[in-house]
Amino acid sequence: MATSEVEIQVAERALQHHFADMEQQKETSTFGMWMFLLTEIMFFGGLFCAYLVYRSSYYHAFVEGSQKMNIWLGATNTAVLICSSLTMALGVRAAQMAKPKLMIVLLLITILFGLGFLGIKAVEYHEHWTNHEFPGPNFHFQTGDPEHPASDPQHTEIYFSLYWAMTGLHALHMVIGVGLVSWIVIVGAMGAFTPEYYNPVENVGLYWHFVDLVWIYLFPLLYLISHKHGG
Amino acid sequence: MLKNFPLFPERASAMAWQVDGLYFLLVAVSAFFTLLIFALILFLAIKYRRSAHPYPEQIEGSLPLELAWTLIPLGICMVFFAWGSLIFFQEARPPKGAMEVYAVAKQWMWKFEYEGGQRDINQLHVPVGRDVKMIMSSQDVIHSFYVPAFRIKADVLPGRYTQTWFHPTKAGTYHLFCAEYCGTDHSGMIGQVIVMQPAEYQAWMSGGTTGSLAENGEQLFTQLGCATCHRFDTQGRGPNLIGIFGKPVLLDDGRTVTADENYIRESILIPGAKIVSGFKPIMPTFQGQVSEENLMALVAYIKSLSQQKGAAGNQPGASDTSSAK
Amino acid sequence: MANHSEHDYVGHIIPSKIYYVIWAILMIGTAITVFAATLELGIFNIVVALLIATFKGTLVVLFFMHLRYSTKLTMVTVIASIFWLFILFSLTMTDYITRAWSTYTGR
Amino acid sequence: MATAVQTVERENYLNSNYGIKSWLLTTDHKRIAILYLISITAMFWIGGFFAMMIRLELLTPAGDLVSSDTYNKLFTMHGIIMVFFFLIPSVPAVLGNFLIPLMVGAKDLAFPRVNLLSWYLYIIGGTTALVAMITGGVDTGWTFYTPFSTTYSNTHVIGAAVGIFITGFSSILTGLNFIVTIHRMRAPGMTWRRLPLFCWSNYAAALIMILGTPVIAITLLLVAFERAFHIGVFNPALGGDPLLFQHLFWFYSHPAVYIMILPGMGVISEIIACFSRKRVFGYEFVALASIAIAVLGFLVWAHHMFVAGISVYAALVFSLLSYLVAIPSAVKVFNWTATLYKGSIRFETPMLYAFGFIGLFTIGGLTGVFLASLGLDVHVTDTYFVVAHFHYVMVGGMVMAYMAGLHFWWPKMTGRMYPEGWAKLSALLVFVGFNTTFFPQFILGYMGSPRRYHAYPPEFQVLNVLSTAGASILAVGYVLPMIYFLWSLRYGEPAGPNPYNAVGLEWMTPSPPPTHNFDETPVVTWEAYDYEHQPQEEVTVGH
Repeated sequence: MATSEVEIQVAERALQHHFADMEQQKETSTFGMWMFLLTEIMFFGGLFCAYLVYRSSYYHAFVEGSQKMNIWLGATNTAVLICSSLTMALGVRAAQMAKPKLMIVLLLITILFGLGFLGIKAVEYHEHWTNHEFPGPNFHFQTGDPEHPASDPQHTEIYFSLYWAMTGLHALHMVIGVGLVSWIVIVGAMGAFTPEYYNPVENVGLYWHFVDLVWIYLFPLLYLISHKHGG
Repeated sequence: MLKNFPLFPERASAMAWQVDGLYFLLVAVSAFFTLLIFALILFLAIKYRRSAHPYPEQIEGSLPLELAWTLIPLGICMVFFAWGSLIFFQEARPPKGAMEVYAVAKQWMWKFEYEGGQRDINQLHVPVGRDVKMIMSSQDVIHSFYVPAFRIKADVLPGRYTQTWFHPTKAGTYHLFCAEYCGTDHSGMIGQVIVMQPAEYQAWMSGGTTGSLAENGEQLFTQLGCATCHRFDTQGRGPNLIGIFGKPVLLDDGRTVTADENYIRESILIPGAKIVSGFKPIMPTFQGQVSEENLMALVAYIKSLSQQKGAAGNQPGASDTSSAK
Repeated sequence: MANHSEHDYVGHIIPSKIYYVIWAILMIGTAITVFAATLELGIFNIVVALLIATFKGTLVVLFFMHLRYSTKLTMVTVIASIFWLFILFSLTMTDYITRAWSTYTGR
Repeated sequence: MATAVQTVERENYLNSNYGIKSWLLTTDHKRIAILYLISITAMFWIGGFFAMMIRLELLTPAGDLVSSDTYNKLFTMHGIIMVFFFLIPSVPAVLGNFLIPLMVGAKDLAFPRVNLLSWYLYIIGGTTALVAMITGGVDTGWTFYTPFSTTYSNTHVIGAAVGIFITGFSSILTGLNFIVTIHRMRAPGMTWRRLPLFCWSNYAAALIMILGTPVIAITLLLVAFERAFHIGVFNPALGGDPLLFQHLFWFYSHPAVYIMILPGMGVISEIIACFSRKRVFGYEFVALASIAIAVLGFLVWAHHMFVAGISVYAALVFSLLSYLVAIPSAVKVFNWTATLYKGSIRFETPMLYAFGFIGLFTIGGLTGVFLASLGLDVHVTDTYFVVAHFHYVMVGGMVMAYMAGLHFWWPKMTGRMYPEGWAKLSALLVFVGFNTTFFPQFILGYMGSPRRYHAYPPEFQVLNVLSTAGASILAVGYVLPMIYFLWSLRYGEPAGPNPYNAVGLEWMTPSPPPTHNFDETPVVTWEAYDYEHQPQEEVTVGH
């Protein structure tokens, strides 16, 4: 592979003193990122465990809560995230192939998708908030069907606690993700990355896909529990 | 309490000897291994001290030895596991026909209610030689019912019942401790378990009460309007409660649960959580309207409905086959 | 791994076509998930939803996150995360599933 | 010979730069280790002060020295400080940070800046927790059991929880750094089978850090949210299950005791090998036992909950698994003992501490078997028996190992020897004081004395007085090293690169090591603990 002198210089600058060569540095950084994601999985895992326990014990309450979710907004958001993952993956590929401009364009689109996701989420949050579906003293749950009053509002409140905690934590990760991608765009525009040194792009990409992955599970678990009857 | 320098609390229940037996064996085995290790270290360290043994011999390890000290401790452990579990299962399963005492724990006191309707605070009176089953709940935080002389302990949780049991063998007064940290006056949440001779106990029990626990429950059952739906025939809008206690109940989502104390409690407080198959979720919640004590009275009443049925089944001529199906 | 030589520190470049194909499958998967939720499958609703989610997640991890082209160590990391989640869920549930058994059955 | 090298003071990590910024912005793992050493020592004394207050209060049966609220805060803060801010970071963050790169022959940890970040997180978390304590304290017990912590306590629970949450990330990042370093930064020839056991055990502890810590982080976050917004995930009054909190809490906090003890075991392996001048008996088994403990340690958490109201069948499963985790610990003890066989044993201070560790850890471990046994656990759980058991493992085990390691590597870290006579005295004081403090508590526990009691029935007084007397001896045993270590910084004998004539890469570089650890990347051609080919030591050190 032909590398220009500038690239070699950039690569030398990018090699930290305690690594023997670029290969060791790259593999180390990628492995470190995966380790971090392992931690993240366990972090969400605690919440998923709580979800599992309560859902298995209070299925009715969870069904009633889940029926308050806007499936179409949720499904749209899933699609938005999947699209953002595609542009992210293509962005990393552009970095690998020494196409910094293409990378920046793709990452900017990724940011737009990310912001779009957060916007839609905000609309949903607003709806739940005004419907008193935020847990706490103001929580007031109605099924909206006088035939079937809420059977177990207490545990529906727990459903909503978990809903807010899980999606809120996820949204926080999205915000951090948007920040990280913006950072990559800025640093990338200054010419920091080469096919030899693009670990930060790769790692931010891994993070972004991981956040997408969490949502892929959150969507069916929170939005699609059951839609057959009113409780 | 024992004088001088006691190493064990008194043994005042049938369980105490069993627990102590396991304890003695464990102490013996532990002492053996501790002394073995101490002696080996001392012996080897002195024998192979630098001045006596200046040139070490390199030894890589030994598979037979490794296997030996993996498998032998494992075998010993399995013995303790089996024995400990046997004792635990006895502790966890109250025998049939035990007298029942209801306990409510709150910061920082114990309240007891007997089947006869008598009440006690921080004192638990029980007769020698009867099985006693404790059904316990907390009004606030987690507490723990601990009687060292009986070698039993069970956490008392808010929002549900936990249970334990004992069989006192020796009259006397014993410590009752709260063993789960519960706030400011945790160390003051202590009481006494007073074990009495049966005759004495009868005399103590005959003190004036307004009615047994189940009778109080029956009154509440009427007052709260439970009886309008839970009729004792098949016409009610709610399930007939006669004979349900301790039996499996089929729910509308296909699951089966046992109608134990916790199920009855939950059905009163959160009726929508588990709906009996064939009924509609129309029962209002009684959360915040019934105190822990009244809940226990209601539970005792619903239990008594099943005991009457069972008693009837034992009479000659009366067939109990319908409920056995 | 397959095309990853030891001294090639330029990561494996995946043809962009693969990314588009994966993207399409993920989008279709999402549509199927929503559709399946409207069916009445009883307990299988959740099973179907989780199976699809797991299928989608696997694709994301294998291709978008390049696991298919990564070292064995990375694969072990992913397997470890699933294993520990399994420990957390299953051992917690041993308590919740069997809690109601203890009091009256078998006495 | 040692002094000859030291006459010309060569540049090392300590004297390369003296500015305060050069410390606070350092990415050198050795300097970060020193930063940790200073901060956790401060935490140790704060936690120790609380412990002394507790012991003084318990001299008499009545609660007369402090009020019951104060007492509750004392044992809570003792627990929080000692567990989260001393024991968990002690060996990994100080000795591990300093030694792992040296032992594997690397210039630094894999992520030096992350390493510095984790120290700052520790400081921020520690400060948050300390502020919560100074402004009013916490009284939930270090276990934060709900619904007491979420609803009934009116102390600074959120502050303490947030402090632990932040420190948790410090722990996660340290663990991550260790794992990546051991996987990716080993010098040529340093294969897994040549890796020092200290690295193996820190690797195992790091696994627990990254897999367990996130779960307690999210759990404590939920507790803080419950308090702040009156949400009821763990509050039974609002439909939650307090046992779920206990499950999630112990999912981390039980393995956390292995975070505390595993690195200590690594220290002991190094020391036993060095002072017996032998390869550790059954090296592979000791290494694998570390990993086995780390994995099995995740399967046993509910043995803290046998009487808490969990299913009896679940209790059965957890009891069985708890016995299994005892086995690898036993394997280690037997292997250490067997290492002495036909060795050439020297009784220097680190070795004395190591002997103390093996003895006390054996007792601590065996009493753990009592607690794993269901029928017996019902009686002794939540009593002083448990207190004694975990202090035998944590103080008798871990703190002993930490002191052993600190003595062993002190010359490496500072270039100076500690005064051997005083050090032996303190080792003896710690051993005697510790046993006098905690052995009576086993009896106290079986007698039925519940833990966390401010006032207790008078028949328990004799044992409590004994315990307090022992604690005073123990305190002297800890104050002494503090003094002579500081003394040795200026007046200690220069140590030379390898004062114990030990084997290992860390001993092949000067003491204190240069900033880049090794002048040339070492190439390892020998097995771990290759004492066979190490020249006899009469050549090097004479006291």
